[in-house]
Amino acid sequence: MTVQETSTNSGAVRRFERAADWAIYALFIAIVLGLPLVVDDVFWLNRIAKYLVFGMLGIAIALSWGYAGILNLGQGLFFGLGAYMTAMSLKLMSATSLQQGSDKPVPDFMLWNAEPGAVTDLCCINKGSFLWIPFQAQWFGLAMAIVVPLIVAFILSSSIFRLRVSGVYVAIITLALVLLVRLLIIDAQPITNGFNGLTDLGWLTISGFEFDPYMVETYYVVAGSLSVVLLLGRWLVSTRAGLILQSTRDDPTRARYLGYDVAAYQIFFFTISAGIAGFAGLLYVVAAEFASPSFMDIGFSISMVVWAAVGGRNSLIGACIGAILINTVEATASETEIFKEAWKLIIGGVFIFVVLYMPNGLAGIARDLVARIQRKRVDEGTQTATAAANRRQA
Amino acid sequence: MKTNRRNFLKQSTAFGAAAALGPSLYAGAARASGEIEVGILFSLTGGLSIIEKSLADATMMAIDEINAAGGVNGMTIKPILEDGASDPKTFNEKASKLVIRDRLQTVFGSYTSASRKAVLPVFEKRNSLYFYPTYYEGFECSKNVVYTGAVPNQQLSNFIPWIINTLGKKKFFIVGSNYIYPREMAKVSKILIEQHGGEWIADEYLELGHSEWGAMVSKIKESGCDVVLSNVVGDSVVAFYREFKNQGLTHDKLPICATVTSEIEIAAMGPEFAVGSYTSFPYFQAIDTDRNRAFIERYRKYVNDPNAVTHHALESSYFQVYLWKQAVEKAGDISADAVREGIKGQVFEAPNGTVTVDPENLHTYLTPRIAQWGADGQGTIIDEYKEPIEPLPYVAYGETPDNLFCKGTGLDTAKL
Amino acid sequence: MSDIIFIGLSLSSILLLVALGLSITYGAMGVINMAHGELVMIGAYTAVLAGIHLGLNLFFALPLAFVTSGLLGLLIERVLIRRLYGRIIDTLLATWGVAIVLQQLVRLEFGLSFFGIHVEGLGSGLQNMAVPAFLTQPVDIAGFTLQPYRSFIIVVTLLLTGLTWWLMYRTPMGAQVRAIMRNPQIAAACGIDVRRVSALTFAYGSGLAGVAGVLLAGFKTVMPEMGASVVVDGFLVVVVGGVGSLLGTVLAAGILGQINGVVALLSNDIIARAVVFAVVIGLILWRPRGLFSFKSR
Amino acid sequence: MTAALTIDGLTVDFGGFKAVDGFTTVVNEGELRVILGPNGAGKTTLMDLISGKTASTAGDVHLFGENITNRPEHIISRHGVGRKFQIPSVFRDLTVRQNLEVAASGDPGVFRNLRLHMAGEDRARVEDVIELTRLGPVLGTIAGELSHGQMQWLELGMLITQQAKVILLDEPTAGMTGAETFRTAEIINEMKGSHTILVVEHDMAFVREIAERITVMHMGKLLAEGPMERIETDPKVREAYLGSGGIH
Repeated sequence: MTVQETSTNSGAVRRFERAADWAIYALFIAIVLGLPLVVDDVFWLNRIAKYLVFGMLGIAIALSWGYAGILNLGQGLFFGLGAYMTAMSLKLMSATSLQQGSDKPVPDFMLWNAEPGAVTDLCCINKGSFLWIPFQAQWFGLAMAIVVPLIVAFILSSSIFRLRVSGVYVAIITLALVLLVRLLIIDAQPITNGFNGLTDLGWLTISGFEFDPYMVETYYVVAGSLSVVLLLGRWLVSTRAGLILQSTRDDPTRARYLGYDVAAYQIFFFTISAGIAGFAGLLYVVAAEFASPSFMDIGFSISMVVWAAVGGRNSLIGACIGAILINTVEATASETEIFKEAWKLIIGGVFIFVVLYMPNGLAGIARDLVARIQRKRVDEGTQTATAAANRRQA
Repeated sequence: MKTNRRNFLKQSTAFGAAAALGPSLYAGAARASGEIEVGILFSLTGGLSIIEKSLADATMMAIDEINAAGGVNGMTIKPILEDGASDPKTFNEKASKLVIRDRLQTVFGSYTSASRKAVLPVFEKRNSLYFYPTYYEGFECSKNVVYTGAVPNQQLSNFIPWIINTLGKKKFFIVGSNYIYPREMAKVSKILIEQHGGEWIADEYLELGHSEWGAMVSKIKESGCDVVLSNVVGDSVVAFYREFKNQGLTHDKLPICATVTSEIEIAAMGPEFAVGSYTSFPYFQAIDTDRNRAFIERYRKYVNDPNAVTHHALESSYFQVYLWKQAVEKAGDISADAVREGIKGQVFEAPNGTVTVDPENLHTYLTPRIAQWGADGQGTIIDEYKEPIEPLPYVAYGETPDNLFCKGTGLDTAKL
Repeated sequence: MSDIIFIGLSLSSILLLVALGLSITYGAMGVINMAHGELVMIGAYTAVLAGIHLGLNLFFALPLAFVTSGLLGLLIERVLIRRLYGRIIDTLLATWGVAIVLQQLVRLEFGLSFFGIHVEGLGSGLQNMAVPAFLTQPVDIAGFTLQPYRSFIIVVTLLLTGLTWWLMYRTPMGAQVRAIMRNPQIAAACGIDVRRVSALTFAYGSGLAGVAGVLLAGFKTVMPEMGASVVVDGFLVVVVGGVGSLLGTVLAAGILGQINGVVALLSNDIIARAVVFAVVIGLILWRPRGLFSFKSR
Repeated sequence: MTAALTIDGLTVDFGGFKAVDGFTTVVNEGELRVILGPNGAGKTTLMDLISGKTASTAGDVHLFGENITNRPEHIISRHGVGRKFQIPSVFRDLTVRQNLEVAASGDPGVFRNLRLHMAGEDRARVEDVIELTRLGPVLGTIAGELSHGQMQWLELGMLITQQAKVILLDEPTAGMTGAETFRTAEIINEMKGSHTILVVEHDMAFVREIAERITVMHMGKLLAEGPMERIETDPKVREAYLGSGGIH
């Protein structure tokens, strides 16, 4: 085979892979958006909406872990921040907060924690309550759900990556940080309602339309958001910046010697990933109607990583599907009578199996499959081409 | 027919196969005639399953007993058990499954306030009833929850005066886990302590689930207090009592008076660490009545463990099913609205004595008791109210029997 | 003053107790064993079961738990870890799965509960281990109250640290382990049976977890989840100390324990925990390779 | 002739041990300079100092008159210094083409790179480099799967794509077969003139193939400098090399 032929073949392989890739994305988005046409059970729509949110977390993990090589064991921090920011706004819209009149909302737990005789107004019912004042505007809470994770992630990642901390050390720092913030949120009970979290929330309201979580419209909000995030993430990793990011993952020193400020790329993508997690937190609160410090449990953050590993850490859509799949399996197993007490064994077993036998997760299997089909096609194609060339020569 | 729970699991394998086929199929199949479906929602896995599993067992036992005795209005109760997995997220999801998909009107469940708060929106916005069996901090007035555990005034209103007057202890060191229940208990305690001429010299908290008590016990030792009021929850309790003894403190000089330490924690720490300390609860395993002894025996047989202990939340999990049954029978309907109306003022002879559901706030009249722990891991009841007392979920804010904040019509916020 | 130091010291010793095993499996072998806490838990249950069914006290439970957790560690290494050397994050994920499975197995009494068999001491309830009475009676020495159980933990921890140091730095086996730490390929080329040595090292680290479990059982509840909370603290200690440095681990445990103790006494336990986390983050940012480290690979 | 690289009194002190000690030299634009020296003479350290991997304790490095002493690596690189390591350093999980695309780093900022395609001139340059390095047949291959020689050529190709003005090559033929070495010399000779090149090398056959001027380092200091024939006869050089077996 001559040089020219191999070169065309590799081009063909890439073209085919790209086509297969886009086909999978299109199919996934079509299924997600089309689901309400098939499923008319509002409970299942709501449940799947929650899992789609977890799918978004999978995307965030794949972006930082798969593409940037940064394992963030504290992704729950950004999810939690997003959730709390959203919940603060929605809390101020709930009936119990508005009982003193619509211009003077105060969360019920603040009344409850208040010192006797305190002014029952957000400004000064307790020391930190003024922080809630801007959250009376719903758009503010929604914006902060993304902005605050972005800012926190930017500050955090700037210090980590400028100091060239890498690998497991990043994982440990993020882990310690999520523990720290969780502790502080539980302790700051007068303004966060502590361990119980923020519950009894109003519904997301956009131009007068209230998004009841058990409504197909709410499902569409989540599914649409996921589709947008997925495509945005796909675009990001396809850009030159995405390619350069992957190069910094492989060999940061080489990337530096090519003139790239490696830390800047790491900070950028780490921050984006945190923003996505924050957005996921926002949507989760819309679908589940509460925010809780348990969002910042270590177990939850590690679970996210496992979802991404099951789906394929190097693939945004793989990690996304992995998250949705694992949660569906968990729910189904735990609701099946014979597995009622044994479902955790199954989940644990799946994790072990995936790490041992599917190091690239579902996406890896899909890729192998596509490659195999492709090789067959190319082989056939080459044969015809060679045959044609032979004929011409003859 | 009397089935124990293990058998129940085996029998339901057949249902399990059907359930695996598809969710909707299962719901349809189970909704056969002559059955009432109710939900049970406790953690069967995760950290809280230690206690919540026993609550699920007690609920199941009551259901089995009722079914064996002919059911409710001739219909069999069919429980649908879900696992909250010790995680508020899962509780929320399972609650919406039970209420929205299975369309259940009644669910028995939750141990922690955090899990109750996470499921509450589902019950309130879909108008179903949640039966909550655990002592809790109060400050809740939901028409969708029936509360059968104690609220602060039912644990403290006899306890604090008794400590000050009978024990003669006046300087309180208040210690608790860092969340709402202990903080609220502390708030009510402080009011009562001051009313009765005592003083509190510290109010300290430790992370929930934390088990390192060295520094705290050392502080207690240095503080000059003469009694410790403990609102510590869960497995931290064990570490606390052990450290207390290891640092040379004894309950005869400096007693721990607890609001949460139950038979479970005592058994877990080893009774020698708690000998001489006190707890206030409406129910103790040691309650010396035939009804309670029979209850304990049935429970032990049911869970196939001759040493199983019973405790307050467990007993409430048990009797609240009966309260529900009576309410259904009275209302003649299983809808949440009918049961809510039916359960108001409902009376039942529970293992701890007579319990009555308050018609206004849907909390339960209970009899406060104080027990001193002995070397056998059982309490000796040394003080008890003559009659059940009225539940006042807003007692910390000045609620009195004559001036209720939470009424059938809802919460009167002007009074807060 | 001596009280404060003693509290710090006992906090440090407990941190070190858990971290010691990790400094072997993580520090020396590059395995993030999330199931380390569950090996601690298994050690604690060994003590509980030995007490109930064999009538053995704490002192006999220590070696028994070492063997039990060690054997379990050996099994985990043979079946799982062996295939994952060099894939550090994968070890974290796979052992996370192991942790979930072990917790649930204990809760389900290793499946026996499905057959209606109840083993006393297992199951989802809270368990406890009896501590011999003379270890719970404090002794007054010149105005200072000595707590025998805490002191006992400190002494055992020191002995185990000493033993580990001796094994690692004074025996041929230890030299082989250190050779593998630095370069497994060259170690293999030098005729070291890398597989065997790795398996034994992992088993030893796991055995230490078992011993830690017995000692922890003396003052906290024994339950299926008890390990989950200790393992994170253990990792923080090992990382702050410097991966692969026994001295660093000891020092980090000492520093973090004392900080925790002092802050807890001066303000409260919650602030103390927060400060410890903040210090950990600061230390890693300041010295990303840990307080003590050598360059490897 | 303009001076491309001016090194003036460059020193690094590792806690008392001076790996490079007052080293001074000037490399002109378009020159190919070979640095020789026995093991431990400080050659690789010198490259680390120039490229910013190690911070110097005294002295200056100027690149086309601009002071680049102790700047961060990526800044020095943006000024036009390219470096090839002894152990080939390419992005092992990316394909050969992707490696070259990443190397086209004229516009290194994050936000400027949030686009799907490279600039046309960059694309043209990548094609030129593919031609030069003869990597065409393996463009779609993952770099980690290349042969040792191909990997070295890819790294060289990346330096050309990068448009480095001054290229530091650390033993470019280490571990290569004879044929591969020959091909490498060809590539380097083609780069000559358009690039300023600094080579550390042991293989004397290879040095003869490419060298114009030679600088000899010994114990961190400059020992001798000049064309090949003069260096080979320099008594100081012979003496320094006696300890390590002479030039071979």
